[in-house]
Amino acid sequence: MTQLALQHYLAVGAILFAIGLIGFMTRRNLIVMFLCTELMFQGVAINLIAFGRFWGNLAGQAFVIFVLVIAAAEASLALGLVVLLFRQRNTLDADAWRDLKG
Amino acid sequence: MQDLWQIQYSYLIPLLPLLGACIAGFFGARWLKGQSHWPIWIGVGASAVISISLLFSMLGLWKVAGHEKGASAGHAAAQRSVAAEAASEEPPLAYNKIFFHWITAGDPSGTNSSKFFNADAGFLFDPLTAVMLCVVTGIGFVITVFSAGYMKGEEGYFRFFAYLGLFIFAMTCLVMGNNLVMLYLGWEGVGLCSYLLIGYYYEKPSAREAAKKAFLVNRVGDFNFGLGIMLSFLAFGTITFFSGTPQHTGLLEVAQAPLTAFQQHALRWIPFLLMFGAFGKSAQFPLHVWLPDAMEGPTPVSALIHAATMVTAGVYMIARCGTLFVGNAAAMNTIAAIGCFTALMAGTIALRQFDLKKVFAYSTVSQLGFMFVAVGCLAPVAGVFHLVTHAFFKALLFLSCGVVMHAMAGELDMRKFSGLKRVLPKTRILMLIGCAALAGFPLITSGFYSKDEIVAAAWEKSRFLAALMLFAAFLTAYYSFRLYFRVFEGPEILPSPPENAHGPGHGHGQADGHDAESAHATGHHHNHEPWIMIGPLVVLAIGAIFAGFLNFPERARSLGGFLGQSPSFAQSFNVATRPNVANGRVIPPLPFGQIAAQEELELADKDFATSQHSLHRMLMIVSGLISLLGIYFAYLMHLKDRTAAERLANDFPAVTSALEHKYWIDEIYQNGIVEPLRALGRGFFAMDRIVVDGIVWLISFVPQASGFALKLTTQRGYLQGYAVTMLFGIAVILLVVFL
Amino acid sequence: MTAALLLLILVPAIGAAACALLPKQGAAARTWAFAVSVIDLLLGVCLSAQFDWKTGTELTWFGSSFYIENLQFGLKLGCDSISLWLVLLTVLLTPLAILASFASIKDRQKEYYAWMLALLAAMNGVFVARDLLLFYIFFELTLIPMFFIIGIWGGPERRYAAGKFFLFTFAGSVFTLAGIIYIGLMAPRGFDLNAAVQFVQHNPEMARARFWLLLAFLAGFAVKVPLFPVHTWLPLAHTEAPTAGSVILAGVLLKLGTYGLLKLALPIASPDAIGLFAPYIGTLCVIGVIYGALVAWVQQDIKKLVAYSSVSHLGFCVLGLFALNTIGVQGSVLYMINHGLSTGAMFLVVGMIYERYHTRDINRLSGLARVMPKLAFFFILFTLSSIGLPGTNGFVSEFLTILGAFTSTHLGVSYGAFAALGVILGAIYMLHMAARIIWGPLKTPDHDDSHGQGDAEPATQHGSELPTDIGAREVGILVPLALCVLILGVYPNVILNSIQKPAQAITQAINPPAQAVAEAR
Amino acid sequence: MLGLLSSPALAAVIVTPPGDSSLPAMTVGAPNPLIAPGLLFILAVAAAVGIILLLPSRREAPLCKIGAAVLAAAVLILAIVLGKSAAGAGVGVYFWIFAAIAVIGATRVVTHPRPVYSALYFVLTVMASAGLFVLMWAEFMAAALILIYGGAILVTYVFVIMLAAEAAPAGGQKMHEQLAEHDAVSREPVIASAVGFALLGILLFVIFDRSGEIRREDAGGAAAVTAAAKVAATTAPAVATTGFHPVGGTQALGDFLFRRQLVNLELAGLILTVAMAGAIVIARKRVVGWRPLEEIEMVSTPAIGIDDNPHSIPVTGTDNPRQKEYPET
Repeated sequence: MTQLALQHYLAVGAILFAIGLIGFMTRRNLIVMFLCTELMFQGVAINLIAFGRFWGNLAGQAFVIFVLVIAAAEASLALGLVVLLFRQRNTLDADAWRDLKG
Repeated sequence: MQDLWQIQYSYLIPLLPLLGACIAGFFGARWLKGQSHWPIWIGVGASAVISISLLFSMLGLWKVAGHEKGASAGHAAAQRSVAAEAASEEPPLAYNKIFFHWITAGDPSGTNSSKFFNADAGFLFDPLTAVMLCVVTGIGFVITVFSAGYMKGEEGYFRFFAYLGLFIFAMTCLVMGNNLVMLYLGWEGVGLCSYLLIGYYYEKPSAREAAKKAFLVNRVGDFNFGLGIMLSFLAFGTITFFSGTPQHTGLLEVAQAPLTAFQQHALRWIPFLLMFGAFGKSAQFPLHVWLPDAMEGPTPVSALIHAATMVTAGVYMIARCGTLFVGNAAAMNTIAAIGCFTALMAGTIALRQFDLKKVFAYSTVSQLGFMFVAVGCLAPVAGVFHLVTHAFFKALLFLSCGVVMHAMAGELDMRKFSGLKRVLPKTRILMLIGCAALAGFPLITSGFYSKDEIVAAAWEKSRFLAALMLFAAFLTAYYSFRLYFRVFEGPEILPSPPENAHGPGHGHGQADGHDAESAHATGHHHNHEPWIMIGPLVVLAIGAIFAGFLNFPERARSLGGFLGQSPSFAQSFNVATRPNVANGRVIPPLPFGQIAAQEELELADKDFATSQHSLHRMLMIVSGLISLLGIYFAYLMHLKDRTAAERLANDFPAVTSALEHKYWIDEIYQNGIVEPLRALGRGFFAMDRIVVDGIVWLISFVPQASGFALKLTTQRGYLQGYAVTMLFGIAVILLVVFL
Repeated sequence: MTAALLLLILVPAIGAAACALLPKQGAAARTWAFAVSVIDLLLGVCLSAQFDWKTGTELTWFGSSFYIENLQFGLKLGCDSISLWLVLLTVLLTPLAILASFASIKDRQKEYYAWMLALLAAMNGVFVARDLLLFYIFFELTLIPMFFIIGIWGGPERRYAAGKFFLFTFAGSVFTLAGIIYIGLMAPRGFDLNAAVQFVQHNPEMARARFWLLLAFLAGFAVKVPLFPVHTWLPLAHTEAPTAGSVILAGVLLKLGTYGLLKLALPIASPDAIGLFAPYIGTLCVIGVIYGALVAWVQQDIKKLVAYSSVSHLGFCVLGLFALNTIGVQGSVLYMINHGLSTGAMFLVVGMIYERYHTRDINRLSGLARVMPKLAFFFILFTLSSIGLPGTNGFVSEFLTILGAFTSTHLGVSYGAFAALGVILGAIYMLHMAARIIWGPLKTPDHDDSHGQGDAEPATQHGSELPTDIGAREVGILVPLALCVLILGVYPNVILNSIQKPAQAITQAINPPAQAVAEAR
Repeated sequence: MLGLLSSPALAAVIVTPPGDSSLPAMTVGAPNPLIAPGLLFILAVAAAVGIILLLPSRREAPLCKIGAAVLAAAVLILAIVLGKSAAGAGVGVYFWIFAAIAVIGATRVVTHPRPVYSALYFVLTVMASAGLFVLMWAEFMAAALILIYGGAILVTYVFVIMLAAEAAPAGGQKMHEQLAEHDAVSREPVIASAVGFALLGILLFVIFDRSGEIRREDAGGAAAVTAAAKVAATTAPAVATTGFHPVGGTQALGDFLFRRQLVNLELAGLILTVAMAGAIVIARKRVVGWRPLEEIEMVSTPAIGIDDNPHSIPVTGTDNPRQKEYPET
C-alpha cells in the first residue's frame, strides 16, 4: 500500500468524520446526534485500518475491534438514556434539556 | 566659679518644684487636700533660696574679679580688643554644668554626610540666668503663698498647686538650659502648664477653648522655634550655646567665627525663625490673641505666668542668643518694629476694656512690646531691666485684682463697682503703687527708670520710634489710672449681692468660676484682705518701688554692669561693634552692660560723654512729664466726671467699636485660617472615602460585572453550542500548528 | 542560649493551640493567655539580657533540622538591636492588650485568646526571622489572626473591614513575595537574609534588578505602613477592631511595614535606586502627615481620629527612614517604638471609655474629667506623648525624624519644614479631642442606659449610678506604658545608643563614603 | 492507548505477514501536493454550501435539490482530481465506488429529516466502508463491521427510533408540517457546516500537503532499525518459542490479538459486560410519574395503518411549553 493510497483512504475517513461532526452539531434529534457519533467512529475506523495496512501490522485492526466494542457499549447506554429522556419529556429534541444553562 | 555649691546642686532648682508637684498631684486628692500647698511652698521656696544665694555669690565673685580687672582696666586704655581676643579670656561668670547626654544621634565619627547631634541635659550659669532665676523663683514663691489664700476651698486645690510646681520646673529648665533643645523643653513645658492652668476651671467651655487656643498659638510659635533650632544645627553642627572648651565650638561662638556661604545664608533665616517663636511665647503682634483669653485661668496664674515669667521667655531667648540676632540688621529692625506696633495696638485696645484682668492682659502685651523694642534697639540690658521691674509691678497689679475679685464675689466689670477705697483700704494703696509703677510715675517708681532706658535706646535708633514709644507710655499711664480711678476712687458703688449664687460661670464674660465659693462670704464686714494675700502684695510693692534703683546709677555696680559679664551680652556687643555691622555708627556699650568699654569710650571723646548724659537727663524729664500728663488725663476723664469718657467714645463710634472688637483679629484668624483648614480636612476625608474607596470598589466590581455578562451571552445551555465552540477551538489549533 | 529566639515564637504558638483546646470558655482561657504572654515577655527580657548591647553583634540561631537543601531555605533566626527593641515592644504590648480585653470580650473567649497568642507568635517571628522566605511567611501569618480578631469580635461593619484589611495588605505583599523569590534564586546562598542583602547590594549586574526589587518591596510594605494613597484600610480596621485588636494593630503591625522597609527595602536599593525614590516617598510621607492630621481633625469617631493620627505619625516615621542618614534612621526606629507605646495606650484609654459608655462619638461625650480623674490624667499624658511634648518620648523621635529629613542630602530643608507643620496639626486634632472629651461640662450618653447593663467589670460597678473611674486592672495596664513614655522621654539614649551602629551600617551602605556627597557646608 | 499503538508497530517488524509477498514496494511518492491547497478549500466551501442547503430546514424542495447537486459536484471534482493526479496509484476502481457510496450515504444520514432513513443510510455507509476494509485486506474486520455495526447497533437504533417516535401532529399535510419541529429545523447549519468543513479542509490539507514522507519502518534509515531491533530483542523471546505460523489475515489478527493484546481484549470484554449491566439498570429505572401500563394513554402514534409512503406517518408537534420559545432559524 503506497502513501498515495493511504492518503486517499485517509481522505475518505476524514470526509466521513467531518460529515458526522456536522450532523452532530446541526441535527436536533437526540437519536440522529448519536447516529452521527457512530458515523464519526466509522470515519476513524477507516483511517485506522488504512494506517494498519500502510504500516503492515495488525494494530490498526485490533484497535478497530476495540472501537467497535466501545461503539457498541456506547450505543446501548446512549439509547437507553434516550428512551428515558423521551419518557420524561415526551420529546427527542435536544433543546428540551437546557436546565444546566447559565 | 564651678566650685559654688549652688552650681553643684543646681539640679535641685528644677527638681524640687517637680517633686513638690508630684507629691501634691498624686497624693493631693486623698491625703493632702487642703494642705497640698505645703510641698509646693517647700519646693519653690528651696529653689528660690538656692537661686538667690547663687545670685549673691555670683555678685561676690564679680566684685572680687572686678577689682583686679578694674585696676587693669585703668592702664589698658586702648582695650578696644577684637571680638576673638575679648572672648578668649573666659569671663569669670559663666559656667556650663552638664549632667548627662540627653539626646545623641548620628555617627560620632561624623564621616560623610551624616552629622552628629548631641543635646545634653546641662545647665548654663551666668548673670542673665541668675537674674532670671531669681525673678522666676522669687516671684513664683510669693505667688504660691498668695494663691494658698486665694484658692482656699477650691475643689481642685491640689491640682492647682501640682500645675504650679510643674510650671516652676519647666520655667527654671528654660532659663537654665545650656542648649537650644533644653530651652525648647522648657519652652513647651511652660506652654503645657499654661494650657493646664488656663483650663483649671475645665467645667467652663470658655476656659476649655481658651486653654486650647493658648497651647495651639504657642505651638505655632514653637514650630518656628523648632525650625530655627534645626536650621542652626544644619548650619553650625551644634546647638549648645557655649561649649566651655577652649576651641569655642558652642553655637553662639561658632556663629561669630568666619562663616561659609551656607552659614551666612542660614544666619539670615535663623533669627527670623527664632524671633517668630519668641513672638508666639511672648504674645507679640501676630500671635498675641491667646493672652487676653488666658485670663480665664485663676488670677494667681495670670499674675505668675501671663505677666511675670512665661511671657518673658521670648525676651530672655533673644537676649541669650544675642550674637545670632545682632549681626542681622533686618532682624533687629523687625523686632523693634513689631514690638512698637504691639505696644501701640495693645495700648489702644486696653482703653476700651472694662474687665479688670483684660486691661492688665493688654497692658502686659504692651509692656512686652516695650521690652522687644529695647532688645531690637541694641539695648538688651534695658530689656531685661524692664522685664524685672515689670514682673514686680504687673504681678502686684494682677494679685490686687485677685483680691478685688475675691471681695466682689468674682465680679470683674469696672462698671459694676467703684469707690472701693473704704472697703479695701490696703489693696487700694498697693494698687496705687502698682498703677504708678506701670504708668512710670517719675522718680519714685521702678517703671519710670526702666521705661526711660527703653525710650533712650529707641531714641538712639530713630527719633520717630522714640516718639511712638512715648505715646505708648502715655497710653499706659492713661489706662492704668483710668482703672485705678474708676475702681477705687469716686462714689462707692458695690455690685448687688449675687442672687444666683450657685450657677457656675454665671454673669457676663468670664466671671471667675470660684464665685460659688466666695458667694458664701457673709455680708461686707468680712475681712476681704487676709494677711496671707496682702503679705505677698506688700513684698511685690516694695519690689515695684525699689527695683528701679537696681540699674539707675548706671555705673559699674548696677544691674547692667552685672549683666554685662554674661558672655551673651559681651559677645553680642563685640558682634555689634564689628565694622560691617555697625557700619560707622557708634554703638553705646552701656545698653550692653559693657561698663569698662563705656568708661573707656567716655575717656576717649569728651563730647560723646556729655551728649549722652544730657540726652539721658532730657529724656527722663520728658517721659516723667508724659506719665504725669497721662495720669491727669485719666483723672479728668474718669474721676471728675465719669461721663466724659463715654462722650468721647461716642464721638468716634468707628474707633471705639474697633477697639472693643480687638481689631477683629480673632475673627480674622478664625475665619481666615481655622475654618478653611477644617473645610480642607472635610474635603480630604470626603476624597478619602470617594476617590480611594471608589477605586477599590471599581477593582472589585469589574470582575463581577464581566462574569455576569459572560453568563448571559455564551452559556446558553445548548449542548451543540458548546460542541461548535470546541470544534472551532480544534480547528484554530490545527490551523496554527500546521500552517 | 540563643534558643530563646526560637522559644519566642514556639511558646505563644503552642500556647495558642493549647488555649484553643481548653475544656470550657471563660476565665481559664484568659488567665492562660495572659500567663503565656507574660512568659513570652520574660523570654524577651532574658534574650535582651544576653544580648551584648555595646557591640550590637547579632545573635543568631540556626535550625539545621528544618533546612531545605535545594531551596536553601531554612529556619534561620537572629536579632540585632533594632529587632530586639521591636520584639520587646511586642512582648510588652501583647500582655497589656490581653489584660485589657478581659472585660470587653465576653463571647468565644477561647478562640479569641488563641488568635491573640498566634498573632504574638507571628509578630515575634517577623522580627527575629533571618531568612527572606521565613520573614515573608511570618509577615503574611500576622494577617490571619488579625483577620479573625477584627472579623469576629469587631464592631458593626467588621466583616467588610476585615476583608478590606486582609486584601489590601495581601495585594501589596504579593509583589514583595515576587521580589523575595527573585532574590532567593539569584543570591548564591539562597534565602539567607543578610547574605542576600549583601549580594544584591554589591553585585553590579543586579543594578537594574535593584530598581524593580525596590518597587516590589515598596508595594508590599507601603500598604502595611499606611502611606498616603493606600491608607484607607487603617481607619476602617481600627474602628471595627476590638480594643485589644486595634492596640496590637497600631502598636506592632504597622511597624512590620517600617521594619520591612528598614531591613529589606533600604539596604537592597543601592545609592542610585533609593536616591531616585527618596524624594518621591518623602513627598508621599509629607502629604500623609498633613493629610492624616487634617482628616483626623474632622472625625466624629474617636477611634477613627486616633487611626488617622497613626497615618500621620507613620508618615513621620517613614520620612525619617528615607532621609537616608543615621539621625533619620535612629529617629524613625525610636519613632516606631514610641508610636507603639503612645498610640497603643491611646487605644487602650479609648477602649476603656467605650467599655463604659458604649459610644465613640465625640459629640456625645464631654467633661469626663469630672467623673474619671485618673483616666483623664492618663488620657492627657498619652495625648501629650503623641503630640510630641518635650519630656515625653514623642518629642525625641519626632524631633530626630524631622532633623534627619532636614539634614538629609536626598530630602532637604523643605521636606523638614512641611513635615514640621504636622507638629502643629498634630497638636490641633489631639487637643481638639482632649478638649471635647476630657474637659468641659459633664455630658455622657443618657445616664440611664450606661448603668443598665453590667458592662464594665464588677470593680467599677459598686453601686454608684455612674461607672466610676478606671479600676485597679486598668491602672495596672496603663502605668507601665506611662512609665515607658516618661523614661524614654527623659533618657532616650538607652535606645538611641544601642541602635546607633546598625543605623549607621545601613546608611553607610546607602551613601558609601567613596562617593563623598558634596558636604552642605 | 499509546502503549497499544507503539507495541504492535514494533511487533510488525518481526512478524511480517507472509503471503503478501507481492506487495508492491513502491518507493514513497514524491511529496508533490496532489491537490493545490487553494482548490481544496474551494471544494470544502462548495461542499459546505451544499450541506447547508441539504440540512433539514423550512426551505422549499428545489433548494434542497440544488444543494444536493452542488455537493455531488464537489465530491466528484475531488474524486476526479485525486484520480487523475494519482494515475492508478494502487487504488483500484472499487475504491472509488465504495468511497462514493460511503460519502453519499454519510451525507444522507446527516441531511435526511426522518431519523429512520438516517439509520438506514448509515447501514449503507457501513456496507461501503466494509468494502473499503476488504480492499485493505482486512476481511475479518469487514465482516465484523457489518455484523456488529450493521446488525447489532443499527438495529438497536431503529428499535429506539420506533420506541421514541413522537405522536404525529394531527392532520399534517405537507411533509414539513408532519415532521416534528426538532427534526425539521437544524441548529445554525451555517456556522456548524462552515466550522465542520473548515476542519475537513484542514484535515485534507494536512493529509495531502503537510504529511511529508511518512517513512515506513522497513524503508526507514539505520537509526530506526537499530532502535527497533533493540526493543524487539527484549520482547522477541515470548514469540519465538512457539512454532505457530498463522496463515491469512484473520489468523494473523487472531494470533496478534491473543498474543499481544490479551489484556486489552479482556478489558474490552469487561467493558461490554459493564455496558450491558448499565443498560439494564437504566432501562429498569422507574420514570417519575410512571403509571402502570393500562393507564398510559398511548403516547406512541395511534395504531394506524402504515402505508409504504414514508411521509404519510403523521408526526405530531410537541406540546412542551419551552419548545415554543426556540427561535425560528
